[in-house]
Amino acid sequence: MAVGGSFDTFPKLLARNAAQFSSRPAFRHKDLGIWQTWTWAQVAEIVRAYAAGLHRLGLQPGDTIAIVGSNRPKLYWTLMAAQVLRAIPVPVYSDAVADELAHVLAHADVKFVAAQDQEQVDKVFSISDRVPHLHKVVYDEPRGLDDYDHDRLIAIRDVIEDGRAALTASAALGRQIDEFIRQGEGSDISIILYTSGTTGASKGVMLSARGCIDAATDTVRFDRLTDKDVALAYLPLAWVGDHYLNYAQGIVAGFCMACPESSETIEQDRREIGPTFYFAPPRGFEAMLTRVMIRMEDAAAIKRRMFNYFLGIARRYGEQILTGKSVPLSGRLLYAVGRLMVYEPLKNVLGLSRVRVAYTAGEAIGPDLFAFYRSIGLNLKQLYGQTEAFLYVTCQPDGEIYSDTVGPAAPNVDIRIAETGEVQFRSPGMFVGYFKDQAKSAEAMTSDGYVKTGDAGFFDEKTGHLKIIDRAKDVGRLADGTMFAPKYLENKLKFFPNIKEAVVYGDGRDFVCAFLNIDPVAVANWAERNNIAYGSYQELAGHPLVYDMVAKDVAEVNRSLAEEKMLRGAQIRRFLILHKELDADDGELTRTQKVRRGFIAERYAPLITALYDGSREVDISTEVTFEDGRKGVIAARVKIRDVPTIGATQALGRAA
Amino acid sequence: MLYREAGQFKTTYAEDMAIFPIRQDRIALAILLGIAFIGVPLLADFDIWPFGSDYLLRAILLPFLILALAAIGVNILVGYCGQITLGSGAFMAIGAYSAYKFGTGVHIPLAWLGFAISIPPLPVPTSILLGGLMAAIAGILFGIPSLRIKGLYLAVATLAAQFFFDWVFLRVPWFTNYAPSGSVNAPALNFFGLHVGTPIERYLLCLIFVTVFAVLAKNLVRGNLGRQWMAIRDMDIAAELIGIRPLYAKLTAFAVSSFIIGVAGALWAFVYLGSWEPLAFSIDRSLQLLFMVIIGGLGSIMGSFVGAAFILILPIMLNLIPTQLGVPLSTETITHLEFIIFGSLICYLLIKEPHGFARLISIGKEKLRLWPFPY
Amino acid sequence: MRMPDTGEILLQVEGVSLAFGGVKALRNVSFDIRKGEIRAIIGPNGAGKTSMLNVINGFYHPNHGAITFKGRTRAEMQPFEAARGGIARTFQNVALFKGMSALDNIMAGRTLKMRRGLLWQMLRYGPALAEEIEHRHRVEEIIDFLEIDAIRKVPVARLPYGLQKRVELGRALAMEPDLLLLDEPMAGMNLEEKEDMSRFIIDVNLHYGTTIALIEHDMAVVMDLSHRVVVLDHGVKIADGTPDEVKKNQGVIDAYLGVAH
Amino acid sequence: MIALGQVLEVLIGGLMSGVLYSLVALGFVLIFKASGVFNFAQGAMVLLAGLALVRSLDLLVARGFSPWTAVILGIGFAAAIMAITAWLIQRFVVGPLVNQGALTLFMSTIGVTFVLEGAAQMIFGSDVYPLRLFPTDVWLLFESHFPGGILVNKLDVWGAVIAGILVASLAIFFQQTKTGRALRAVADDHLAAQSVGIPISWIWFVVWLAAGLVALVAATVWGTKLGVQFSITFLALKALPVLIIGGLTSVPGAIVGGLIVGAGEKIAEVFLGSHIGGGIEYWFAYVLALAVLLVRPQGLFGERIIERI
Repeated sequence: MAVGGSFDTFPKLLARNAAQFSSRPAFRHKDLGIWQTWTWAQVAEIVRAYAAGLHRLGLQPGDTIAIVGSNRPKLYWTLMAAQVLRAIPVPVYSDAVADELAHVLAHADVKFVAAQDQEQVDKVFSISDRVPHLHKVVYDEPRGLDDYDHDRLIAIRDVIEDGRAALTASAALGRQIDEFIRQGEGSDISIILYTSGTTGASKGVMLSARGCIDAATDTVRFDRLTDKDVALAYLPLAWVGDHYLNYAQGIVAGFCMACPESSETIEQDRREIGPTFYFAPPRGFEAMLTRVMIRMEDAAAIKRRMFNYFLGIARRYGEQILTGKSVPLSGRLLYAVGRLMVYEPLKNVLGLSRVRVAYTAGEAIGPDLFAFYRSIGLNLKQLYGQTEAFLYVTCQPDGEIYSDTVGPAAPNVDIRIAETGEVQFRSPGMFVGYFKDQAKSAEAMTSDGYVKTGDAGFFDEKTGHLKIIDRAKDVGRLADGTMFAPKYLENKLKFFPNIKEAVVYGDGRDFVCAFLNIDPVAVANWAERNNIAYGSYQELAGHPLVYDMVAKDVAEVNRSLAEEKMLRGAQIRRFLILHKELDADDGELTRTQKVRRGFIAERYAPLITALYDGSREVDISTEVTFEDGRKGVIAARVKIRDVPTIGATQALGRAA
Repeated sequence: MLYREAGQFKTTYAEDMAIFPIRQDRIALAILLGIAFIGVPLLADFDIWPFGSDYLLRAILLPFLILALAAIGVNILVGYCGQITLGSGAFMAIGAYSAYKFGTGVHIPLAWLGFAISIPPLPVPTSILLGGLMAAIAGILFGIPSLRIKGLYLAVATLAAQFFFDWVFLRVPWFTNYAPSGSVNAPALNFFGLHVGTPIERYLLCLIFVTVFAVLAKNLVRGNLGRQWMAIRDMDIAAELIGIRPLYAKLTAFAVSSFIIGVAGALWAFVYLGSWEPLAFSIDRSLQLLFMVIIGGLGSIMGSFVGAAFILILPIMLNLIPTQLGVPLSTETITHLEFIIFGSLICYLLIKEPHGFARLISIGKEKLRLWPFPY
Repeated sequence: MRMPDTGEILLQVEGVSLAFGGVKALRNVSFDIRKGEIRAIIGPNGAGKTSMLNVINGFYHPNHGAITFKGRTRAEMQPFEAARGGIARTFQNVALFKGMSALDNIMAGRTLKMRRGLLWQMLRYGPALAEEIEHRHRVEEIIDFLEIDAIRKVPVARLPYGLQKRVELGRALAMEPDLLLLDEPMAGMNLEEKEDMSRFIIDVNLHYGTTIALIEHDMAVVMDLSHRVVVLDHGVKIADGTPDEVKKNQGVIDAYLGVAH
Repeated sequence: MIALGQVLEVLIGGLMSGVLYSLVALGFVLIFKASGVFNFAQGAMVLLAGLALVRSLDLLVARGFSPWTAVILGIGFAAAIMAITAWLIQRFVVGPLVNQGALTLFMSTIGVTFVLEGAAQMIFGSDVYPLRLFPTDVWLLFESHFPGGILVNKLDVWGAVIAGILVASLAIFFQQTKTGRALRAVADDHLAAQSVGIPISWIWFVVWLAAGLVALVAATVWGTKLGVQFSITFLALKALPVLIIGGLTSVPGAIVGGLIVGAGEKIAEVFLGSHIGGGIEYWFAYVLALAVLLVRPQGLFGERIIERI
């Protein structure tokens, strides 16, 4: 098995791969109708030539070179070539608007930009005045660039050609390049990744070569990745995920990075290439599942019944079979039939047949969603991490998979929970600091060298796995001091199909209450099945039977909370179902569909009061914006329900 | 459902343009060929069911193979190039009789020139191929009108070929070596020294011919020439405007098609019939071949096989099933029933599925590939 | 954009007249097309625009007049000869090969460039296969250029109209023509499709340096696409010049009055 | 040196039998004009009509009906059969295939041919059934002028007369009746038909019916000449070259074409066949048609086809 070992920079590893896996595929790219392929030997040669070319264009050690575009071999090679010259690559989100791009390029003070195509080149030129030291822009796809002035613009192809020619011309240059590689040290800044600026201006996270390689080495061992593996490189270049999962692990393990033809053809390309190592964020898997269900809707009745039957079988036995627990023979047989009839064909059309290891991360994943993929035999696991850690902090080992934990500490990572409940870690991959920002770097670290994740979490007693509950700053306390994690509760609630949105309150109050939105589709179906008549969403939302049903869900949440020492105290006492759907047009949600807790609290102040003064129901009238932009007022009498809480609700909370 | 295509990606155009780009298909084909080339002979050798008697070989497999070959020829002209023909029977006849002449020695007395052209009897393989060549030449001649006349009119032209050659082989004794009965016997089937006699040998011989020609034909139709043919078929004017020469495209189609039909004719006469009369290649044969192509699938090599199989097996079924059920039908009724079924099937397919069984099969395949999804 | 007026004359139409029976489609029309320019032929319905194109690529034979292409004045010629001479063409109502995939349609456009004979193709081995692959590669570049990768292997009959138009353009490009005739390339397209198509036409003209003559009804499109415009009305040329000149021309304005567009 | 008398005799005989070809050809033209369908099944329709007629006649006569009533009833019955056939064809084959390519339609009629042949023989039997509607003896004309005179079949004359009547009545039908005019409209374009206000399906039914009746008439004459039997279909096939020569869309063309073919093949048979071993009739018509095609693709009377893009 190939791992980092004594190699402390990517260029050195590349050289090793060229020797060790010379004829194995390193990159594939669906282009011109087929999967163009480059072996490690070829890539090494190209990158060497490319580096030579860039060197001749004046790229010096320590210079920064921005990389703007989607996953293309030539852009990955730009990373490598830059690292060969001990320059620092700075990938940027290809969908960044000119302004963000300008900020990053200016802050990183780039001398070079590698752009994918005309679109990106235009963007770069439009802001070039804000990037004083910008020297050259190299590009991949020539289309449409014919009549641009080429004194600052060069095709990557030509740079490589030029470098190749120069190398053959002078052996000296060759020796110089080799010297660069030899001089490279693990402490070199291998890359700067700008965190997408959800909170304030984005910060440039500096990662050291040694750190990247060690971290990657650990996880490559952990998941037993080899040069036989294939990954679909479709995640944003600028995201730590892509740089870790594909680039770093790819070079360390020597596996093949396959670049899709375009963002529209990812489905098709995934099916063709059949990756063995796959990552997607929860919403990715969710979208996939939704598409499956929608397409099955149109299937013949018998087929649908068959499909659902075997999914049932999978739910019953899939997980155990996947984790090698004992299963009754009948179950094994049924599951085997299911494999033939449904699971394998399904994975085949989704392009997941060959996946050995799949990861998801970034947000909490719904237990049902998670269970679905595992039950059809996809080894889907969760990991927790962040850019500052070079991705991995925890990850789930095979056989210890739970939808509500993110697993134990990854190899060589040590984690601790601060008094505040914040998760802190030290890891081989942890970042060197924020680029040109001592202050921020300092405050991201503890005095004893731990990184503050800013997430609140705790270790689950049963499994010993880490559970992330919320952003630390959002975690509040009840009046009695019990820890209260609104997002965590809201997620738990939202995992129930009947509940679309949830907003919970409790910070500084005596107990927890919740606003709920029912899922119109799911509940409407349910109403139909139980022939419950209703006129409007409002009526449906207020229906006593709906309340009963939702009350069960809430009680369920409380039950699960009761099992968690730290949150036991923060169970939901009362809830109400809002008479209208929370809506971004009314400012109740952000455009990214996140609930704006504070705003909603003000807007529905009477409801809050009612929740806490113990009244059974309350009248409210709210102004709403309709699709066509007209404003109107809807009035309603909203009922309030109490929910039983489980177990002792006092005292224990404080302990943590 | 049985397909596992994830991970079957193409890194070269050669792979991408392969006849069977999907691994599972290649496996299926390999099995099929295995059965045809090894399985059948073995079974037949040990007289294992269903090969206990020669019946299956002689009465079904042999004609199936040869007619499938002919159907491929017809399909190239009708299905791929869109030139209707009702004269394919005649071209089988040309193949058969030319092969016969070459096989038994050609002698053309040119008394008034004071000498005679005479060619000694040629070996059977050569004669068969020459038979095909003669058919090809005739095909080109009767194809020339297709440059001026289209569609239905052409059908009549080919009909002319049909009736003309029927007559020629019936009335010009030279072709039958002056056999008084008008019926002729094939020369002994010697192929490169070894004698082809037993049904199984005949079967293998035809199998080889069919396999080779099927591959060659497939190569043609998926190549540049094939695209020219289809272009002419789909929109001849546009085809001409992108530089396709109708003359070349159509005549090559006629030539290739007739060649294959001719060879099939020669095999039909030599290997299947042994001794025959012009009747064996009447207009009925032409229509039968046309039906095979329509039913099997216009513009599909595989379809030619399917069609041939269907048209051969249906009558047998019509004979068998009622007998099994205890209500045997008179041969007459069976023929009439055949007529009705074929006829209505043709109409049905033309209305519902103009690409015949082949399309139905490929639709089924697509469903399997997308399983469990409906589309 | 370079000034195409400097380019030498690629095609010269001199005093061409064409009649079907009594109907006079074209009356003594003369104009020229210069190398590397985009030349628009406009006019009200029934002005004889399409007939003009049909004459140029040899589908109709003019009763009078001469056509000089690449300095060779030609007598009657067959369409495929025109094609061989380097004239490609798309049609008002798409004329694709319905039974073939988008890829095969465009491959068919390479016919003139392919040399291997029947026997080689039959074996599909060595040179024949090499040739097929080489041309497939060229065609893939065109597919990439027109951004129709996703529908490469779809039978064209199943494609939406806009894409069919694109495939047809691809087929014409595959011929690597010196002169590309486009008959209402944007007919029946929505705004977005029109914008795409205009971009492609300009890119073709810039990237491959192909000379283009196009018929189009959408005046806006014509005016910003073309370098020079010739206006026909009832088979007679009533104006010829740059878009601006034509726009001002009184005759043109009159001709278009009352013509619904 | 061949006797002029012989020539005339052959010529007349040829022309007369040509009339019979014309009869079938008329059916083709009718259908082609109205629906653009090149009806391969015309021959089969003749067979069907003939069988229906002759069998019903035999039956009725056997039941002791008087010949005339029998004939009336028999013809009525046969006509009914043709009507049903026409309806079935329109409903299940031509109707669904509207707007399909000419080739598809053509091939579909080949299908129809087989169904009709199969069904007809299954229902009415497949032997040779003699039919006696017209006198089959001969006149000897101009005995004074030529040695042995010129021999003319009465039947042929009958045929000619009937053909004449038929053409006349068709002409009237096309010119005078609403449907007839609609038919001519349809021939030009199908939309026009709607504007005439007659449903296309009805028009096509009428066409096929007309063709069926023409077939019936042809059957009476041919049946009398050769007996009603399967081989009639092959004779009917000869109407194809007749059409090509005459032009697919022209009624007079069908007549003239028939005469040319009839006369031509007889003469060829007699004066050529003797040299190259007889049976020329078998193919002469087709080769002649082929020749005509090469010179004049649209036939002698057909309209010119102009291609457009």
